[in-house]
Amino acid sequence: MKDASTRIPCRALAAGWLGPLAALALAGCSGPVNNQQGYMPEQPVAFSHAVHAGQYGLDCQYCHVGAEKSRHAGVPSTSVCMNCHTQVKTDSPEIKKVAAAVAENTPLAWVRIHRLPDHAYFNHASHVGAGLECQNCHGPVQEMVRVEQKEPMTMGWCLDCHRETAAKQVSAPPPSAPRSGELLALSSGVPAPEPLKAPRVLQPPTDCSSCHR
Amino acid sequence: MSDPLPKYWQSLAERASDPGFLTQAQDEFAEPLPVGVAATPPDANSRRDFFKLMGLSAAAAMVACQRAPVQKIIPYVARPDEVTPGLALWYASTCNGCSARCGLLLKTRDGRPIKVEGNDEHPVSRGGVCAVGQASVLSLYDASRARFPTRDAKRVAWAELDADVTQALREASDAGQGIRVVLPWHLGPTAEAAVKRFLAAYPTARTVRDEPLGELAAIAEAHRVTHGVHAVPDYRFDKATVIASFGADFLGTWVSPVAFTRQYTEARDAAGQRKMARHYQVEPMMTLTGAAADRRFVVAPSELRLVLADLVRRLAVKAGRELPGLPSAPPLTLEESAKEELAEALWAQRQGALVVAGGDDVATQVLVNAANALLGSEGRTVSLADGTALDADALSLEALLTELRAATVGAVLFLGANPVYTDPRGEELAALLKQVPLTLSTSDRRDETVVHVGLHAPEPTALESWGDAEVRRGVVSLRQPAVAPLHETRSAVESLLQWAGAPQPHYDFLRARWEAEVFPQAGGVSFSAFWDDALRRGVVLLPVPLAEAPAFREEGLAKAWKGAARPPGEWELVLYPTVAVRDGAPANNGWLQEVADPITKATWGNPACIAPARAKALGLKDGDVVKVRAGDRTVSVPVLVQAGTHPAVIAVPVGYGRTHAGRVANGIGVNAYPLTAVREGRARHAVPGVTVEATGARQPLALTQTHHRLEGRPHVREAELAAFLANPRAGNEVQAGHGGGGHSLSMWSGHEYNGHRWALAVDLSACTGCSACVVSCQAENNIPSVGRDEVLRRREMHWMRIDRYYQGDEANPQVVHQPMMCQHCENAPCETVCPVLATVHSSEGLNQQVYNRCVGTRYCANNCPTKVRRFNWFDYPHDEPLERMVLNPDVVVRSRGVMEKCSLCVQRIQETKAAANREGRPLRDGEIQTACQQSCPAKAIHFGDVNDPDSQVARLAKDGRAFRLLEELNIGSSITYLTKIRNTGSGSGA
Amino acid sequence: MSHQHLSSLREPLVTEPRTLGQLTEEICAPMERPPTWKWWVAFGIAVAVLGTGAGIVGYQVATGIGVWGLNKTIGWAFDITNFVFWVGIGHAGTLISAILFLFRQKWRTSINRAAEAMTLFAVMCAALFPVIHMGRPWLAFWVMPYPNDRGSLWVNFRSPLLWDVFAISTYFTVSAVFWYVGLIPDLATVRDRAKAGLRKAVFKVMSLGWTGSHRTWSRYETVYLLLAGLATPLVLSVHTIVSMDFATSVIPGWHTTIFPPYFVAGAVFSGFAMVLTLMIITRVVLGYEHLITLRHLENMTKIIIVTGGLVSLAYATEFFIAWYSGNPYERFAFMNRAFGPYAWAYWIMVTCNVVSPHLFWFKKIRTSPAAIFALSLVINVGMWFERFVIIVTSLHRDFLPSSWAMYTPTMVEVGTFIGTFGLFFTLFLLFVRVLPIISIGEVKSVLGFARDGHEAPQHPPAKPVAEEPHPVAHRPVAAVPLAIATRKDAPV
Amino acid sequence: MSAPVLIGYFDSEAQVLDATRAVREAGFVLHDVYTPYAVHGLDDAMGLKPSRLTWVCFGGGLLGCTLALSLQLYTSVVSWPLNVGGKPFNSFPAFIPVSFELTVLFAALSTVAAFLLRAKLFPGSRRSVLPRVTDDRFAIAVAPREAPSELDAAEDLMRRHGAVATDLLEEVAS
Repeated sequence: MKDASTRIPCRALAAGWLGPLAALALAGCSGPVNNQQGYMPEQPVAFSHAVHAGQYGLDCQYCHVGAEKSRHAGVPSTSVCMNCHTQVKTDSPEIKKVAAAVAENTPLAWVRIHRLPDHAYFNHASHVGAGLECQNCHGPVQEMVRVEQKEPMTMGWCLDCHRETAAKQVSAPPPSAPRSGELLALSSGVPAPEPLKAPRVLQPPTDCSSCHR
Repeated sequence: MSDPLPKYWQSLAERASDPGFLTQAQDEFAEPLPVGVAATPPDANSRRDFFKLMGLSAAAAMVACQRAPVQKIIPYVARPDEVTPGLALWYASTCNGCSARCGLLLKTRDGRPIKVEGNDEHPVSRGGVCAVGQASVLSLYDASRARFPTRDAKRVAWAELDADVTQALREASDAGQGIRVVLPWHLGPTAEAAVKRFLAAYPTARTVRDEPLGELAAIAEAHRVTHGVHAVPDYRFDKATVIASFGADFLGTWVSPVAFTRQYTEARDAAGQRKMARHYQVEPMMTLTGAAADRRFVVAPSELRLVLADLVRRLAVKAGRELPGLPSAPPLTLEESAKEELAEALWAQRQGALVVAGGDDVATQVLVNAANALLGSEGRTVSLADGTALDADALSLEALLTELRAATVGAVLFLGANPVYTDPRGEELAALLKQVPLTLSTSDRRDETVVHVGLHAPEPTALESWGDAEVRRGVVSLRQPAVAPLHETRSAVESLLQWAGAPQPHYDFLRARWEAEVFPQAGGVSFSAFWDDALRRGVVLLPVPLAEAPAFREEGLAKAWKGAARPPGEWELVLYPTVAVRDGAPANNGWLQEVADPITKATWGNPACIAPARAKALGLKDGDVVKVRAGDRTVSVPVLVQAGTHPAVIAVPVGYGRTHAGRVANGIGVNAYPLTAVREGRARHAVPGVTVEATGARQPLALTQTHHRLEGRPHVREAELAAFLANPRAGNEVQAGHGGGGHSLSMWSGHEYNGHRWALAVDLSACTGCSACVVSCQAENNIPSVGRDEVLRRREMHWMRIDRYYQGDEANPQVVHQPMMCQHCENAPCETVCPVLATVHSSEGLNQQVYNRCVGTRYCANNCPTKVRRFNWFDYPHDEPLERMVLNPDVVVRSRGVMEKCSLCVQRIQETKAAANREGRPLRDGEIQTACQQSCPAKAIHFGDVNDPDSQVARLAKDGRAFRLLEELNIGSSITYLTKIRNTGSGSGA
Repeated sequence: MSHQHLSSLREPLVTEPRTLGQLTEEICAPMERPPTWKWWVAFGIAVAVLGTGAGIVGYQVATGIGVWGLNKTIGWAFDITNFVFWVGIGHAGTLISAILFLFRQKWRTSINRAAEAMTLFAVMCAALFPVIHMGRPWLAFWVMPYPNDRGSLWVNFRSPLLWDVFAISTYFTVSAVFWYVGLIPDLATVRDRAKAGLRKAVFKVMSLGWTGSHRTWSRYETVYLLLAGLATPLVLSVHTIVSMDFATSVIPGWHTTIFPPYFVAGAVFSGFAMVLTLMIITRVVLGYEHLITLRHLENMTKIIIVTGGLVSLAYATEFFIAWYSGNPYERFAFMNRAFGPYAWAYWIMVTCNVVSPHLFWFKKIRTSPAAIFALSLVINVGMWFERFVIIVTSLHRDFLPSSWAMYTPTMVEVGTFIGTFGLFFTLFLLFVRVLPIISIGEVKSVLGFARDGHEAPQHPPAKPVAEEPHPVAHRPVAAVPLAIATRKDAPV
Repeated sequence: MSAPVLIGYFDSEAQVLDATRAVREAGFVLHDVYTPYAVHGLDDAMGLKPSRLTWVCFGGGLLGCTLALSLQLYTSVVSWPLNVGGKPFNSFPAFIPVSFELTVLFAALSTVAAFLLRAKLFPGSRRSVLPRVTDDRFAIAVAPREAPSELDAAEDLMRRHGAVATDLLEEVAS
């Protein structure tokens, strides 16, 4: 006959030793706190990027004017919408919301989707200047009726791209900003600054202080 | 005005009693979002609290996947064209902090001014800004400022106030009663024009000029006596080859310290010019200027004039001139050899010599003029022609009081003056004001004078208003606002014009005057192009026609001899302005209260300096409270034993003990102004015959440095000029290793820095210790002011400090200042010990501190050999919404429990690098400027890339004067110090 | 087969030898009785102190490290002093257990269990400080290397603090395992004495089904020996690593190569002092005078003389090297220790650690429990001050005189330190109540030696044993009445 | 399998040693001996071989050391090399303390784990225990080879060597 001790050693052993280990493992496994991947909140105005950027092919920077020169791409001021919508689809209830906002001089409060923690510095201009497409980080916005966060936007995700880009020795596109002297040369005939010899090889930093400062 | 939370809590108990502490909404490393992309205010469930709870909660794993709260983006409805969220706009302007009127650049981000920098194009201040100028941006957001006009402390509309004022002025004028406008000396040409227009509108109106410390008044008055001109001359320390200063703190507070510091540095550039002006300082107490002097003589305040008279006599003898009524010198404590050395040194240089004196004594200034005239330096190192004339028709405060006593005044308007606080007759003035029908002040806050006047018509600060200045003949600068007035305020110029019956916006008035008066002098085709250019540059240089200054006249000299006897009495009181708080006007400013006095290293208070020998004799220690009695006034003040003070002197800073400055300054220190003597109708800040008695009470002093000697350690190296000229390594022979012989032995081969490698070089010879850099750093890097209690606990947060050491005799020591910031060691001891990699080295040689990774073990700070790391002991307050506006959005605000330190302004490095990248060009040397470097009036700090062999930093790093701290530890400091050169030897360098 | 040879001159390790059964009874009885009022009073005080300490720590964590007296110059003071102090206390336990076991010092058997428990509790007290001294203790888990979404940002294996994390956690784990393995047979004894009920159920689980099988005993002996062999270098390594927190730094007064042996000697010194303190209380309170004999105490005082001498030598060497190195910072640091503003702390340390152990040269003092008790407290005080002196006097005046500062503790720091004594004594008092504080199995084997060499004197059993059948597993056994009948038989 | 087991109870260490040796010499299959403490010499008497746990210990230590070094090298050199205080990515001397600690930890834990597994000790074990063997009694369990007569012989042998009682159990766990 079988003694209790010989009947269930495996289960008892598991209960005895693996239980606490499993509990520890559970406690230790916490997901990335800032990862809002998939976040797709409702916005005050049902603005469709699919229509504007996709169907009509508007350039991203038509509205997000800061992306090329500032750390913030910027959400367009409400008046930008009215550049077209004083003429186009003025009777749409969504457009009426926008028109009302302009009329009352009260800004629309959009729900922020892509956000990094306050302790992470991010500069749109550097990334646009390095030739990145907006979609690299924001996903296919031109297909989104309602915008959602496609990428995890964690530190590791940023670093992966920085490391890969550094390893691949990618070249930067020609500089977007006029160089000192270029404008002067255009207007006054002063000799222009020397043309760039070779495109700059991107050196995306992985130093901590690049983003945390 | 209600203060929801005290900015500087006075005790932990007070802080602990804050019921909302744990639930208080504050983002970790909160960065206020720019207006264009504003976020909703963080709610009660902010992420930091979330973490706090998470860390403390057993259910950590279960809640870890919660989403952060919803944030909103509030865009502009219509974006102003020039504003791109995230990009800084710079406006050229002019400082209004003191009479010096330095050129400024104001940095604004998303509409908010966040930083004051010097305007390199300004030919007088040349890119420097002092601590007060730097801090003016914080004063802009001062929550204690007045927010609207008031009548009898109740809010009124401007129109209502104007009606009141106009009617009262009319009545006074009609009744033949005096209308008195109390003003400081320097307002700027346009404001003076507005005053003139006002005076023209009311025939009984006259100006009363009030300057708390009376220095400019004394200089101008002396020139009226000796030259017939009521003006302050233009001093040119850069042209001097020998400088003698009698108590003038011209590097700290006297006339135009920023400009003088730069000039002084140039005159003493031993390395560049192979010569160096010798600087003699004769003074009763240690000043910033005395600390820089080559030869310093300590005399009692009452002896200053005698020593100067003796000097004039000796110079006259050397010049072979007879000066009328020259008495023989009375016996002085100063040795004969010293007196002769001084005269000899000045005479040897004659026209290259410059004699200046501080203080409010006209006779002393007359003697200074005599000395400069005898030396022939007039027109060279001191130019009356290029100076600024002061209002010659102004009444004195004494005259105003006389009128008030006689009740012949119908209206008193205070424009930027606060005499109830700054004058010893303030109490009487306040009482007399009650009977005047119209009393008004334009102060920016409800100060000590405002509480005694009927109407308050508050002015905006200099950052919100227009103005101009002419600090040297032909140098005209504009002040333009960087932001619309935050509150319902109106500039005094606009108010005067309104009350004069010629209402006009300040801008229109200014522009019209420039079109009419400045533009014709400048010449040119289009005024609007000239105007735009002037605004862009901030300063206009007008062609200066040759002007003949009036000659020195001897008439007044004899009068200056009078009263030469040393007054009896054991103690002489000296009331002096500090480098930070000056006359007390900018006192309600946490940055200025917390920056340590360059000499005493005291913060948050005004201890009285006494000589070490005297302290020993009386058994007094730092912090012992004494009662100082001058006449019938007494003030109780803690003493500070200060090396280099004359034994008879007790020196008390003014500007403290404010009662109505605001929540920062009120009750900090004691008000020493009441001790001021009044002689011949003038307030006199050197008061003989005071008594000092110990009270037995103690009041600890909030000092940032308590040990003042180097203990023979080679952290600071110096050389005598002659030795340096013979051997560029002079004084720097001490090399690494405890016994000499630098070693580079290491277990490791180190890392290569292939790109940039950032470094600083600090010239100890140039640094005067003025502490402008400290405040600049604080402004740039969102460094909190922690308050008196925390400084008492030795927890000030400054990333950069200035170490001050004494050498030699404590009765008159040699002083050296050493700016100290993170040394960005190549082999950083702090990095090795951090368990979580929160501090590591960047590929460009920076020692990085990652606040959001830091868990706060403080091991790095312990292991830092220079103790430059600063720990956030608490959440330091950034909770006043208005004051949060000053935060730099490119630098995170650190939460409690993390370490922070100098980053070499990494945000500036990156910004400039990114700009160069966008333009596709390499960085230029000098293009990146750290905040400390930018503001330094002496240009003692240099930043750059040592991997670029042509950079200035790389050159300085290889200089014979270069040394690095603690080389024997093999830490590989990135900061190069350059030896301090002194010129004390006789005759070799001058 | 024969036992190893024992000199007949050798004194018995356990006086008043008795039967195995009596021994079991005697050791187990206190924990089977309801606690006395004295215990309740002591426990009440300890819990109150612990609660106060917990409240103070809570206040500190909620408010910030600023509630301590630290400043920009002195970043560690009470916190790390207490940490090193408690780690030091924690040293004697495993040392007595492991090293003395390896050296076959049989006298350890009466004290090793309690000493090991003391180690565990002291290490718990010690481990508290590295956590709460952090500015953000809720992020303390960041010191563990685990894969993460920060690009996998790991930890700095070059930092002595990280070594500490591994050293302290390993030390705690291994000590706990060592202690628990040692407890298993005794837990089985208690289990088999217990009536059915909660106590029985708990001890049944805890004793893991121990049957006293000699096949298991044989392996057990091997494991125990291995653990002892592992614990011995571990003990030495832990304080070595703790000393490296200081020794690997650049601060004069910290940066010395003598620290590892110096700290180990100091730890043993203070650990033995603490063991003495506790044992003297325990033997009086629980009436264990014949189990924890004067000879035990005397042996420990001799170790204290030796380690005290080592510590004194270390102090002297430090001064000599500071002078001999010619390094002005080192010289200054040591002059400052002895004659600077914290000289009072230094001379307290010297008096307690260098002078006081020499009183143990006197037999009278060595054999007077009261005197030993007093001196053990003095040494504990001295060793606390040693750490305080090392940490604070080195930090407060280092390289740049501009940053020199003074440190004064706040009530919060003092309260936290006292609170850890609350934690320590709460745990120790609970231990005394719920577990056999003397290793029954080991003392029994020692009893055997004693009995072999000496004719056992007859004496009545300590106490009549209840006439109830001994619990016999769960399976009723037919023919065991004999077992009970022979219960009170005279020793064979 | 349900073969009965003969238990002999003894009062002293010496007797049980004698009896064990005698039982084994008589050719009986010694199931086990139960003692309240580790009786020295019983290994010999029972003819037990030295434990192989020392090898487990060595292996555990080796594993710990390897894991520690690999972890440190991977994190510091491969995964994300960072310049810490100018030290090389592979700062080997600095990796020694953690390697040592993990060596000890793994050695200790694996030894104890192996011991518990081998001895089938675990929480919740419901193994039966002979009376008083954890207190003051020693017991020898003999597993009979064949007939009940053998049992009698064994019982007799044990009684002769001082057994104070004997018992027959259907089975006991070892």
